Amino acid sequence: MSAVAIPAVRRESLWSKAAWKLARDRTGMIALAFVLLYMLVAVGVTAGWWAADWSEVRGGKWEAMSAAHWFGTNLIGQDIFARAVYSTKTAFEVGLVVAVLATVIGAALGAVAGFFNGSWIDEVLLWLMGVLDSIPFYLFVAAIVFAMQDNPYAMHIAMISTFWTSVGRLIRGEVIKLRGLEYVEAAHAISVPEFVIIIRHILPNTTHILLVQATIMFVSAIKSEVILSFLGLGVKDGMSWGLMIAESSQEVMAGFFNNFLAASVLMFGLVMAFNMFSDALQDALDPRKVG
Amino acid sequence: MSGRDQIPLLDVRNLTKYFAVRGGLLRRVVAQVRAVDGVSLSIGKGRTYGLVGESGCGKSTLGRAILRLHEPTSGEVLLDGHDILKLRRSELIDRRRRMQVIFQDPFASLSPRRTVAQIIREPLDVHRIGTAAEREERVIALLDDVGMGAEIRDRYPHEFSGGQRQRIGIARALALEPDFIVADEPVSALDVSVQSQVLNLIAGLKKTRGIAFLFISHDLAVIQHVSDEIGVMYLGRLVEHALVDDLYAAPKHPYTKALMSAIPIPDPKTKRSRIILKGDVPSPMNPPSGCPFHTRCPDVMEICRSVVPATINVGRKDLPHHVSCHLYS
Amino acid sequence: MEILQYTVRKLISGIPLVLGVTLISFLLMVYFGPDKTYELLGKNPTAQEIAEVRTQLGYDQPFLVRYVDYLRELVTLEFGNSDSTGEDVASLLARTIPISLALTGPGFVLGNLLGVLLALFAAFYRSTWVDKAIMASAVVGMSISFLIVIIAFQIIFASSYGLGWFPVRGWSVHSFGDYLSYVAVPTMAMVFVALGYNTRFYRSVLVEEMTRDHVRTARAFGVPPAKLFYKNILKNSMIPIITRVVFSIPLVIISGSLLIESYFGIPGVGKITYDAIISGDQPVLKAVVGLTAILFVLAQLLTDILYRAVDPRISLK
Amino acid sequence: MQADTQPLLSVRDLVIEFTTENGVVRAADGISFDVHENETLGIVGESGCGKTVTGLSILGLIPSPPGRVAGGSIRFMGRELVGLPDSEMRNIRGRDISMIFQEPMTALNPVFTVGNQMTDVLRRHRGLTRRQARDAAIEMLAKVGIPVPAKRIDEYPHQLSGGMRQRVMIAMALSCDPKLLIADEPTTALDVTTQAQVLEQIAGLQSEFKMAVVLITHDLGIVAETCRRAIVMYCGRIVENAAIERLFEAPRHPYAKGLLESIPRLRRERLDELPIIPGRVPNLLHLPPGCRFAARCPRADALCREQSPALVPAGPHGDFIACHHPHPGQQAEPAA
Repeated sequence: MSAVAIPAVRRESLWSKAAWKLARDRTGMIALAFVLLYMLVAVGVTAGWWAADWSEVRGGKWEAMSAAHWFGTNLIGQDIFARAVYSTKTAFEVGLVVAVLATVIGAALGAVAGFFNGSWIDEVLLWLMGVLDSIPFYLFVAAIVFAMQDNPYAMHIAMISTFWTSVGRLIRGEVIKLRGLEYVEAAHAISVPEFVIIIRHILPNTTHILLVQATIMFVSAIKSEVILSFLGLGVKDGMSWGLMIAESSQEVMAGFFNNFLAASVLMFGLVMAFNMFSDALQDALDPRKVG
Repeated sequence: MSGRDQIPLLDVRNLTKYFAVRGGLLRRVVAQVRAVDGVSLSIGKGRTYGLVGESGCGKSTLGRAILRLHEPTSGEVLLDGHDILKLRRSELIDRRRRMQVIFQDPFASLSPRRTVAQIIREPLDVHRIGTAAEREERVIALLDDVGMGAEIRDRYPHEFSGGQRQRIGIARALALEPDFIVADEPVSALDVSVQSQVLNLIAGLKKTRGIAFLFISHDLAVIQHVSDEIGVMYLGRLVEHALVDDLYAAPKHPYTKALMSAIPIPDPKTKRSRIILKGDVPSPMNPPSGCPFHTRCPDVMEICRSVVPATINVGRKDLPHHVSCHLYS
Repeated sequence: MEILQYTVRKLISGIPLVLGVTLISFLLMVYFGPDKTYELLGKNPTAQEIAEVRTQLGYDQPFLVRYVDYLRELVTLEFGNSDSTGEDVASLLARTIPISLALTGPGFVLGNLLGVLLALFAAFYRSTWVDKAIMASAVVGMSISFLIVIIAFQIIFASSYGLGWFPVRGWSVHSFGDYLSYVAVPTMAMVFVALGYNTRFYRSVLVEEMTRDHVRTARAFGVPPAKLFYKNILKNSMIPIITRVVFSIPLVIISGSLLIESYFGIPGVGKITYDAIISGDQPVLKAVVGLTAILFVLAQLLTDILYRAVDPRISLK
Repeated sequence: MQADTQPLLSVRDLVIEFTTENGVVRAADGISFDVHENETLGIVGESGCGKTVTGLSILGLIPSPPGRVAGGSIRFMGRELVGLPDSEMRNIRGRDISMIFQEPMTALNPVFTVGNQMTDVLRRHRGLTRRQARDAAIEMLAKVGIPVPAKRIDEYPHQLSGGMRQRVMIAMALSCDPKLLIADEPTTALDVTTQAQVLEQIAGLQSEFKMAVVLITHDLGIVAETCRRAIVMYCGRIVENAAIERLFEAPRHPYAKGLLESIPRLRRERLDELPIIPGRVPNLLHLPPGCRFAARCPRADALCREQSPALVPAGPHGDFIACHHPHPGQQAEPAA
């Protein structure tokens, strides 16, 4: 009897609704296009299509921009453009590894803490998050670098170990909130096993938080990498925007800005695009967003 | 009153549920909230027990404690004579098939990222009832039972109005063919014109399927329509219980009288004297001594302040009318 | 009396945090950290010499003893002498902390004040072009790395290629005028970097408060906008604001100043921490880590007391 | 007869629009009604019918963005309120027209005491000193039945119960002796026994303060007991405007009739099946071209589905109705 006047769109899940909203967000889509462009550059570097010669000396000291060297050359005559392009791959690698792993760890531990809210497990996890948040970041990275004897992934591990806590706290809070909702009680009433309740009814409803957090951590990871590499605590083998800026910090005093500008502008573009995409994603996924 | 001398379907004896309030550095229990304080009631097969009371009186907690969604502090809940509070978790799973629940908030009671079919099928999946094809058929039949068409099976909850969601929630509760359903304020979040639709649906289910209900509501008008008998709760205790017509014709407890007289009547010609209670409901963390209602009772006597009134039957033996009030002892 | 009791209780409950922080850092930096034995020895040391140095460094002690020693150092504030300069660590910190505070203080305060101010503008003109312009600038600001800002500002304001108004690097402060000239570029950089984040955060807090029911009630009683902002919005937003401000203090003192101080060559805590990281100067690092943990516990205590002051619903229990 | 005197409040063709992601929604569409001095007017309807935004628009409190008054006029004591600058509107709010809201738990500022919030209003609108304002506030609190007002005035809202907070709201609303009180679901969040207390309070104060009241509610029982006249709204439109006796005795609009019949109420005889209005309220984004109630209406025909009925006078007593095929209404008019 109530099968009257059901609105037009059929089978509209919350996901398709969010995707539709995102697709209509023009700034968000432009930002996404930029991100994808950078990603293509990074993929190309990995596949060896371009910038494979970033470490070769191909010119003189501090050459100006030219057709051969689009952004000129550095102190020892390496092509700045190739180095900047190659660094895109480094940035993506750091960003992806850190964002994905920190999100996964944060989601898992946050969900556990939230589900065992009030028990000792929750207390221990909360304590761990508090501890990790209270260690100065650079010191923590340095400590891990020391402890891991110059392992190339020391920086990644340090970032993951500190970044997951923010995800963990958010997910913990959300799980506690969702556990009190009536549909979880309804699942209990039909004897759905606890772990199925977590997997089927609770975690899927935290994915919007995870997606947004992952984009935010991607950006943080790229920005941290640059500073850590500059300080000599980050990327050891290879090239990154941070190392380029470290190189350039001597050059700028001598009036040569190409290295600095190339790294800065490329990095700014990626971070800006990602920030804007992250905002659009958040708008599209936010269930209570009005106006 | 058939079945009066047989074992009732559900017999709740002296059920209590206290919530501990913790405080201090060592998180010691500093106080107890007596949400449900020694409630006894029984519900026969296919009958509807209406439980009425104002917010914070413990009626929802009682419903959840009976289902063991909140673990009761003490007491017994006998289903066909077997105490379900003594069951281990694994044994409880099987017993849960017979007891289901319908919730108040239609927007929070359905999992938002699952389709209607998935939601209604879940109990069948969990209890491994029938083959996949049979389950699909069941879902369609259940949707039909609650007045919804099969074409909505692949839609998501957010596409429906409150009344439609409530129907889906009812279909889920019916999936396991329970004998007993706790309906916790199932219409109070709905608009008035939709309330009646859902009430009719529930009344129909009771009639056609012989399901017993514990129907919890704050609204005496709503509860009158669906109930056979009614219990009135105040501060965690049952203060009056009678068959529905008895209670409406001759309420005994001063609180019941005040509650009934407070309902606005949609008829401008009816003018009546209204009992206006003084003050507010006391905190269940710190309930008054003696009769819990004595702080607001218009007929309060000296004895009410110190002695908890016993529950006595002021009706006939075959037509009991229980009341806990010193006025009648 | 209530406050005192509460303070004691809160400090006691902060002990696990300090233990956790120190334990993890100790494990990483000292136990798994580099072995300094050979740095202190000449060429071709004898086994006896090695053993002597190891005893001197405490390497022959069991883990627990060494960790408890560290805790004792923390409680007594006697961290020994720096490995690289030989200076007493406590006096090293006493010398450098004031410099860091003087360096980061103005930027921190300005960054938050301007953030609140811009956020107020954006929130007040919500959904208009003013709001959109402020928020778009905030995203741009958030997208520029701190490092790039520091270098760029140094070029623009301090170097001979730019305006050349301020000293390029260093910290030779003898007068208030000196102080201003040395602190100017770092402060601008800090404000620039923090502003985007702060504005966004404060705007979301303010907008949340602006849409509350009691704000509508106040409007319905004719309360004018200025008073509305003070009484119904600002005071009610104090809890998230306090949380953010107080908890960033420990990080600003250590992490925030590390990059600035090492880049500008300013002898603050950040600089000595950086030098200690590079040279593996464990006494200094242990002291910095331990003190940061204690700062966090104090920050927590401070926020709780401030919460109580701004929100009557919160009691100290 | 009311029609002879100048109405206190006169709303004409009011249109309120909200911008949503899926398009512009008209939350109120062509609302017209009058409120006379000392009169209690009820506005009833189900959620989303536009009754609350209509109340808010009188005080210029439509949340903007996303909402706005898109047309029509609101005249209060002969003065146009639509388009009035905020600075002038502020002198009316809380002094000439007051409003109380549904949620007593959140409607007061949690970080200031009750007294602080009340004296603010008194000092602003009545120019009292701090001392005088405090005394006046205590007096008002006593009037709304708050025990020990001199102590309660220094408490914070969270220390009071829901019923108590709603009384504080009422005390605040009446403290400047307004000519019009808009009460938006003032008792919906309260328990029945508390609701009875608060309604009694409002009724008593109305005769003492000689003000008009616009009572917005979904509860027809409350309307029947407190109002002289009521407006029934459906889907952003007024469908019927009638004196209480006529509305409850013989509703003309099929929706009003259906609503009256379908509400669960205490009955002497229990019915097997409650009367219902079939179907559900249409989405404001996808409104039918004709009468908005047509799809659920037992009397609807082709005309109803094509053409929207206008709100026209019905009968000699100032009633209005928007229906192509109304019920006849009361046959024998009672002697006025």
